[in-house]
Amino acid sequence: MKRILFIQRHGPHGSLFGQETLDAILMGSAFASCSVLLLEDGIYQVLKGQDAGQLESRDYSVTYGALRDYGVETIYVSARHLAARGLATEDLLVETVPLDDAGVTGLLHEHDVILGA
Amino acid sequence: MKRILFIQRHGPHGSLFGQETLDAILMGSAFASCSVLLLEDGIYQVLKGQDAGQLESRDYSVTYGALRDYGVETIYVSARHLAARGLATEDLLVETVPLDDAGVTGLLHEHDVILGA
Amino acid sequence: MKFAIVVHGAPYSSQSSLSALHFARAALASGHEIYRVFFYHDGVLNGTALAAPPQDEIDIPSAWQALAREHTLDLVVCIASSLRRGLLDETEADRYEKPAANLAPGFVISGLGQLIDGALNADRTITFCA
Amino acid sequence: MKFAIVVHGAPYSSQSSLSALHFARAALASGHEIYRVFFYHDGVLNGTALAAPPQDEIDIPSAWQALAREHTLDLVVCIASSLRRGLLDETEADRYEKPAANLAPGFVISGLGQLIDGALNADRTITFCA
Amino acid sequence: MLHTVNKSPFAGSALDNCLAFLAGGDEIVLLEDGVVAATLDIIDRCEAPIYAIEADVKARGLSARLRSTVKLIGYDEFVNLCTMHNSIRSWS
Amino acid sequence: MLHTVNKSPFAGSALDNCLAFLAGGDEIVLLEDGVVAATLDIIDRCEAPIYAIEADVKARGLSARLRSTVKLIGYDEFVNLCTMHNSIRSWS
Repeated sequence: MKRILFIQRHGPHGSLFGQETLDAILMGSAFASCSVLLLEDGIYQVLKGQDAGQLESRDYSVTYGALRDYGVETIYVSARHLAARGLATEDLLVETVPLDDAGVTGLLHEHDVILGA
Repeated sequence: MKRILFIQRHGPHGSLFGQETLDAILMGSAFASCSVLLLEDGIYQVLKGQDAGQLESRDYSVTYGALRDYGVETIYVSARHLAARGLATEDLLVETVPLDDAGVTGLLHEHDVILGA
Repeated sequence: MKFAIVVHGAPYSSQSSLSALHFARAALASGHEIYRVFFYHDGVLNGTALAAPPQDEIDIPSAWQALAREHTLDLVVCIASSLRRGLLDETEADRYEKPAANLAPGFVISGLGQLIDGALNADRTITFCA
Repeated sequence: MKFAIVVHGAPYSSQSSLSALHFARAALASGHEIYRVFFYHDGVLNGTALAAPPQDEIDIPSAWQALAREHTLDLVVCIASSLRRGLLDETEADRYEKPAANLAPGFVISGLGQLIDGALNADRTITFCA
Repeated sequence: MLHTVNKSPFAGSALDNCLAFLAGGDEIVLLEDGVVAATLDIIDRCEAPIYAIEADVKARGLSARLRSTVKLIGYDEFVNLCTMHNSIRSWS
Repeated sequence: MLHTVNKSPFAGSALDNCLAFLAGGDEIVLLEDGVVAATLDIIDRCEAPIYAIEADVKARGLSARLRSTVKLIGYDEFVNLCTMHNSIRSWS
C-alpha cells in the first residue's frame, strides 16, 4: 500500500487551503497510510486557543485533534519553522514530532505520494 | 482632480493581476491624473524581450509602452527592487523613473488614491 | 464620509471578501455612506448566485445581497474579470451564447470605469486584497 | 506510465491550470496515460461552462474539454470545493434549489475519494499549485 | 496615510514594503494573516502606531502572544482610522 | 525525488523550502514565476540539477539572463523527469 504525505503550509482562516487540505487528509486516512507535515504558517493550523466566532468562521482546528482517531499516523512539524515563530510543541493542540531539516528531507523520501498546497 | 497611483507588484503570466491592473490603469488614465509604481516582481511586467507565444498567452507587455500615449504621467520603479533583481532601467521597455525608498514614500503621499494589487 | 470598497479575492478562497463585508457593515453602522463596492479580479466571484456553502458556514454572496437590500448598496462586478471567470448576467449569457446566467440579484456587471468613478468620487477608497 | 494530475488554481487567475494542460498534452503525446485530472480548491473553476475569455486568449475550460474528447480523460472537480465556489451540475443545482447549473460537459463532480484513488493507483501524482 | 497588511510576514513581502515606505504620521492596521506580525519582535522596531483586528487575532489563537506595542481594534475603529487619514494603501 | 517550484523567490518561501529539504539524487524543475530564480546567483549554490521550462522563461523575457547551471526544457522533458523519479513535490 502506498504511503501518502500531506503537507500543510498555509495558516488558518486567511485562505481555504487549511480547511480543504484537512478534508483531503481525512479522506486519505480512510483509504491509505497517511502522515501530515506542517511547514511554515501551516503550524498555526494547530495552535491552541483559536476562536473564530467573531469572524463568523468555523473553528475547524479541533478536527486536527481527531486525526489520530481517523488513522493518521504522525503529525510532523519543522522544528526550524516552529522556532522562527516563537512557538514550542507545547503550544500546539495535537501531539507533533518536530524534525530538523534532514528529518524533513528523510520524511519526504519515505512517502510515495506527496499532496497538499 | 484627484491623483491616482497604481501599484503593480506581480510578475507577468503567473497570475492575471498584471494584465488586469494594466486594464485598470488604461481606464484610469482616461478619466484622471495617473501614475504607475512598479514594485517587487511588478518590475518584470516591463522587462524587454517577452515572448509568450509558446505559452499560448498574450504579450501584453507592449501595451505598457503605450501608457504615455494614454496620458499616464510617469512610470516609477523602486531602485532597490530593481537592483535586487540584477536589472537596470535600460533593461525595461518603457522609460521609468527609479526611486529610493524615501522617494517611494513621498510618491505614496503625493497621491489621493492608491489602487492595484 | 463616503467609502469606495474594492474587493480582490474570491469568497472563502481568500479572507478578503469576509473582511470587506465586516468593514462595510461597520462603516454603515457608524453612519458612513458606501458609494460603491467594486469587485475586481477573483473578487467578482462574490456575485455568484450558485454558491452552496456548508450550512454551518457564512454564505458570503447572500450576506452581500442582504446588506445591499438593507442599505441600497451599489455592488458592481467588473465585466472583463467576470467574463474570463464564467460569471454572467442574462445579457452577457445571451451575447456569448452561454447556456445559463449565474449573477446573483443585487449585483450588476459593469466596466472598469465604475472603479475609477468610485476612486474619484468617494472620500476614501479601501482595497481588500486577495 | 499512468499519471494523476492535481490542479489547485483557477484558470487565468493562476497559471497552474495552463501548466497542467501543457503537461497533460505532453504526457499523452509521449504515450503515457492520464489516470485522472483532479481539480481541487479554486481549480474546480476550470470546469465552468460559462467562461467567455477574450478571443485572442486561450479558452482553458474548452481546451480541457477538447483534450478529454480526444483522449477520453477523467476530469473530476471536487464536490466540496465546487459547492462553496458556485460550480454545480444539474443534480446539485436541483438539490440546493439553485437557478442554474454551470458545469461544462466533459467534467464530472465527485468526492475527495477520487483524489486519493488517483494518488494510490497512478504511477505518479503531480500537483500544479495555485 | 493608513497602511493595511493582510499577509503573514513569513509568506511574502507585504510587511517589509509597508515598513520600508512608511512616513511620519502614518499608521498601520494588521488584518487577516497579517496579524501574525503582531506576535513577532520585528514589529517592536516600528515607530508608527500599530493596530490589529481583534477578530483575526482571536481566530488564530494569538491573543496571548501579542507584542505590547500592538493595540487591538474592532472593525468600527478600523473604519474610524480610515476617516482620519487622507489615503489608504493595502499591502498584500 | 523531483521538486517543482512555481513561485518567484521574491514572493515567498517556495524555493527556500525546496533547497532546504533537498536530498542527493533529487532534481528541480522551475516553472511559471519560479523561473525568476534561474536568473539569480542564489541558484548557483545549489548542487542538484536545475531545469527551467523554456516557455515560461521566454514569456518573461529572461532567456538571456539565465545562470549557466540551469538547463532549459520543454514539457515533454518535464514529463520524462517525472517518470525518472519515484515521487514529485510541488513547492508553491
